[in-house]
Amino acid sequence: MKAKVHVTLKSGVLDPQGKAVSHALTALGFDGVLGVRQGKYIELDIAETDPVKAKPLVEDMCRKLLANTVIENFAIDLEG
Amino acid sequence: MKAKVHVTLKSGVLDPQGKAVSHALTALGFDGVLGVRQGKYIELDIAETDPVKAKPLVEDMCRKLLANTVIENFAIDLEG
Amino acid sequence: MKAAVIVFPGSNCDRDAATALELITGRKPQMVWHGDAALPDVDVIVVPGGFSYGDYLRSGAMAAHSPIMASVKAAADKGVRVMGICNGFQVLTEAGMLPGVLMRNRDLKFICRDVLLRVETTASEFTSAYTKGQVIRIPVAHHDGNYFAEPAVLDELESQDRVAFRYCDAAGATTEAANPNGSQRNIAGILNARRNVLGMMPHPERLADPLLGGTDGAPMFTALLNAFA
Amino acid sequence: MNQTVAITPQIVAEHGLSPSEYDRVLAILGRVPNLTELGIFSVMWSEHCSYKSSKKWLKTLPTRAPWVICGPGENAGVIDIGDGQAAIFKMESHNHPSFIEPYQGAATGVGGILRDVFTMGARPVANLNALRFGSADHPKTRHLVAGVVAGVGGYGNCVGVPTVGGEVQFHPCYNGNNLVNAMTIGIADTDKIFYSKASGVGNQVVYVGSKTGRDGIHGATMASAEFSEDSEEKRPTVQVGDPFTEKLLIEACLELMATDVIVAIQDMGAAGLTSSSFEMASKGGLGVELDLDMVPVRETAMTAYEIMLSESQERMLMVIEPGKEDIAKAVFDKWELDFAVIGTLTDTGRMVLKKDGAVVADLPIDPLAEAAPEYDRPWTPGVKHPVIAASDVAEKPWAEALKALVGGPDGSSRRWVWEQYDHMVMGDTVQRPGGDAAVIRIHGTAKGLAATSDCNPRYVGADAVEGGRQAVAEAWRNLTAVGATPLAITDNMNFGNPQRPEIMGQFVEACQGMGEACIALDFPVVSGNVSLYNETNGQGILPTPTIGGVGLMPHVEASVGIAFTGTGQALIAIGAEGSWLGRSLYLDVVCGRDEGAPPPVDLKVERRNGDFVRGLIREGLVESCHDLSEGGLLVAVAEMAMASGIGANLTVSGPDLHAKLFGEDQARYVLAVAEGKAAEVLANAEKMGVPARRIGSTTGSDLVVNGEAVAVAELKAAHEGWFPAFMA
Ligand SMILES: Nc1ncnc2c1ncn2[C@@H]1O[C@H](COP(=O)(O)OP(=O)(O)O)[C@@H](O)[C@H]1O
Ligand SMILES: [Mg+2]
Repeated sequence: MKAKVHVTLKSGVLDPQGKAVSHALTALGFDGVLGVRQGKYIELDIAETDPVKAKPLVEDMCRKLLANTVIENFAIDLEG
Repeated sequence: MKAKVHVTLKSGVLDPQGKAVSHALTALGFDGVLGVRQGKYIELDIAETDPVKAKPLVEDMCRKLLANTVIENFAIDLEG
Repeated sequence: MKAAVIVFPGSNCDRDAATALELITGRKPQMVWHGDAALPDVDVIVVPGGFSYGDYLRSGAMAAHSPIMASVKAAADKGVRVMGICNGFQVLTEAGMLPGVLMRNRDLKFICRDVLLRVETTASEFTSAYTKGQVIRIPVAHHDGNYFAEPAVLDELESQDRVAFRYCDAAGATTEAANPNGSQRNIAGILNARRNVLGMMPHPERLADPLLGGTDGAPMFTALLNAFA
Repeated sequence: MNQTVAITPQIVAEHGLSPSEYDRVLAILGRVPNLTELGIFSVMWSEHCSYKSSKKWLKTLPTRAPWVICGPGENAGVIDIGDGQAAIFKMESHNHPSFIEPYQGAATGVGGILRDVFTMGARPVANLNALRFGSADHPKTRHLVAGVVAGVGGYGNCVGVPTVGGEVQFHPCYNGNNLVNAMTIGIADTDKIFYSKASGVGNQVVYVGSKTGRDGIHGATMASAEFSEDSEEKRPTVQVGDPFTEKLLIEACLELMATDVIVAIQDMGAAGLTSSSFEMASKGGLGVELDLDMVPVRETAMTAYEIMLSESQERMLMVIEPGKEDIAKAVFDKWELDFAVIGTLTDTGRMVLKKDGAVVADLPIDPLAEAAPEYDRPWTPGVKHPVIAASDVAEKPWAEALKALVGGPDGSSRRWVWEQYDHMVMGDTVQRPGGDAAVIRIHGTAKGLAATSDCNPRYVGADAVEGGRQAVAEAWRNLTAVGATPLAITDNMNFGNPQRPEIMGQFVEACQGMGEACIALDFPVVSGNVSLYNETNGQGILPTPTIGGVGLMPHVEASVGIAFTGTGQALIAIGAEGSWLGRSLYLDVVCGRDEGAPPPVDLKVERRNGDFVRGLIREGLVESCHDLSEGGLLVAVAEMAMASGIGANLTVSGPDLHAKLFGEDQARYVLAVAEGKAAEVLANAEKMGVPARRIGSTTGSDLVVNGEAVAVAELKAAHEGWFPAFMA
């Protein structure tokens, strides 16, 4: 099945990439950009087909590797 | 309003990051990782409140800055 | 002094570290491939700079979870000195051996240039050959050197005298302009609580040979050597 | 199945083959090709792979010297640097891909040139990059600069090869066609150099590296086709680089090369598996049979056509003896890279490709290579421009002019660029970027290599013969200025559409000028690359033959930089007094006139003056040295001052002070020497018949000319400020 993982910076952690994007958008003439946060989007294809088992498995992947929980949160969506 | 943008590599385009993550997960003992693709997730806070106007605006941002449409696709979700 | 340099796939300052170690200590370090099961019995372990696993996902993240790092951690717990330079610092934070993380540089660009550092503490076997407050010139070469930790962690580092180096100007002032990457409180290098693990973004091994334009990095290795004299 | 696709004239045209070329295909095969075969012809006969427009003229370039081990024709050139070691180097363009996708285009350009060098057994030790962008005020330029520089750095930094030098220029002629020329230098033992010539019928053909995907299919033909407005819209596939895999590939190849397993090896560059297998077999006079089902692929249902034309990066093809696969495989397993035996060498002289048990292509190798088109395209000589007398050029106050020159797009510091490149990794960088040539220590020895890249396209555009001479001479001079003995060059010929006689004329004349300079300076061409059709909507670029020069230092610690090393030193100018303002930066930037004939290059004088300067440096008589190029004497002195923060006091007497200060006459240098040595240096010069004169001293923190002062700090602010402000 597919697992879609969003890794985002915790609020309060400065996001230089988001800031730069916001800056660049304004420089390009896009007014009204109030804020930008940039994160990662990871799509996993896993052999596990049971969502009940897949959830903790992917959580474990996130904690061990995909996210650095000092600064990042993660969210998982499972699909078919 | 909020715009959530997913920028992903077009299918067929090499994804070195995804490849390496997949490798690393397997090395960590996670069996059954069949594939990994890594993309970007960007949250924009924009002043525009009308979704009908916001959509083309964010599309324009994607084309001009957030994605390189030679190798990347983008998808936009608007919220509240 | 017996030293080892860990080599991950994608490490690329491993040879530089070995060259500097040999130049100053007179002894070739052992190069340890990440896949090797056992760590040799050494006094100092260097986790070198470079792009382990391409720095994909997050710098140092994948290397931090490689089996050899468990041995490095165990060795550090027994008191072996561990020095993480640049990517090595990133690996040590990702492995939880040092607090905080190294985020993308403030200006988002890779930076390679000499910077000035103020030696914040000489109470470690890495920094004892400098004087406190001394301003030294060492190169940085990184994309992700922006040190971040929660304020409480930073306060603790400071109260325990665990900040090893800060970015500063020629007068030793830790100004914003002297901070190349946006690091919190201008931090360039830190120690663990036991003071036997050091992580730093600048590359002391790159200025240890006068031919390369300076020797301000050499005292780091001399200090280690002296610790085992 | 593609075997059944009908080959229509339209399909032939889409493959970039002219009707007469297609007739040749039919004659060779005696039948209609299938799609896979047509694709193979198309890439093998593309400009990029066959050099069909340029070959005739490239052959005229001098390629020999006693120290040349291998000249053009292999993956890279090889020169002897003594003590059983060789320097292996080449420059290559990635212009079109970098315009479409600046980051990945530039990154894969670096990856490709690295492979050309390590495929020959060399450890890459230095990268250079010559970049040319449209005018600074063109709306696309900043975006291209940002992406290209990040891409060059992203790849080189990750593989851990220092990027030590290069050039950056801006000119409106590159608005629609930027140039990205990447150069790599490697070092190998002379008895461990690997070539691409296959040998040994029955030997195994082995594929290593990354898997094959559908990327960059038709990349080679794209690189040879003129751009039109809508190619930006069409956005053809470009490849994505994986520098991490490249780093593993370098280590794995070098590890295997230390054994005796490899018979021949060739990287898969443009036209991927097709050109690599074809060239290896063709050089060895053999045939090759490949089983495409064995090729590691990363996508499903790839056709033979796609597998053969894919330009996926980080792949190599090797020939090894049967029975030695296990040794090779163990190395690639350790580095976690793909490894597959995909075929064998045969004595049939044919390339036979099989897929799903059936033959999907069967082509004769020699006829295809020999019948490759070679054109003697019509050309017209360039129009000569009048010589502009100094007295016809407005004289502006020198300080104002100097600030405009060192603080503008052309003359400003490139620090913003090279600080994004790791120029110190490998721990051997002795002269960092910012000087005339980079110098790296040859690891573990006292010797050094110097490297530079140079071309002044405005000179070449005005007079391609003179400009070709000048580009080679300037590279030679930059190597000399650090104290190195120039040994050989690689060239990257970037031109417009060769089917236009005036463009072809530029090519022919540039080759002539370059060749003359190579001979006079003992500075042969050992490798190179041609990039044609750099045109958009009929607007061609200025002719740009980028020269990458390599030199040797017996004692690397004797090298000198441009920065003043102290006050109270004598400043000595070597060479004629400045007089030539035609095509100078002064005329262009200060007077707004890009006009006239460029400065002539007297190659005898060039050599005499350079040999003299090098001798002084080697004797330890020189504290710092800078050659004079764009901006002439005063810009050179200002650069020496800005690099150090130390000022200088100069006395230069008029008339035509502007020509004396800013003239771009060739074969000139400025030296800073200890006061006590000045007399000796001047006496030596007189003995050797080299014009030399004392022009002043290093002193204080101002640049003073005939009593009028400008603070070096003020110049430096302008010089260092332009690029960051432009990119902010
Ligand atoms: N793209 C680049 N990458 C690395 N170094 C560069 C680049 N562009 C310029 N430089 C460096 O900046 C210095 C000045 O370049 P340039 O003005 O072209 O030198 P010169 O006039 O002596 O040929 C040189 O040391 C050169 O190597
Ligand atoms: Mg020069």
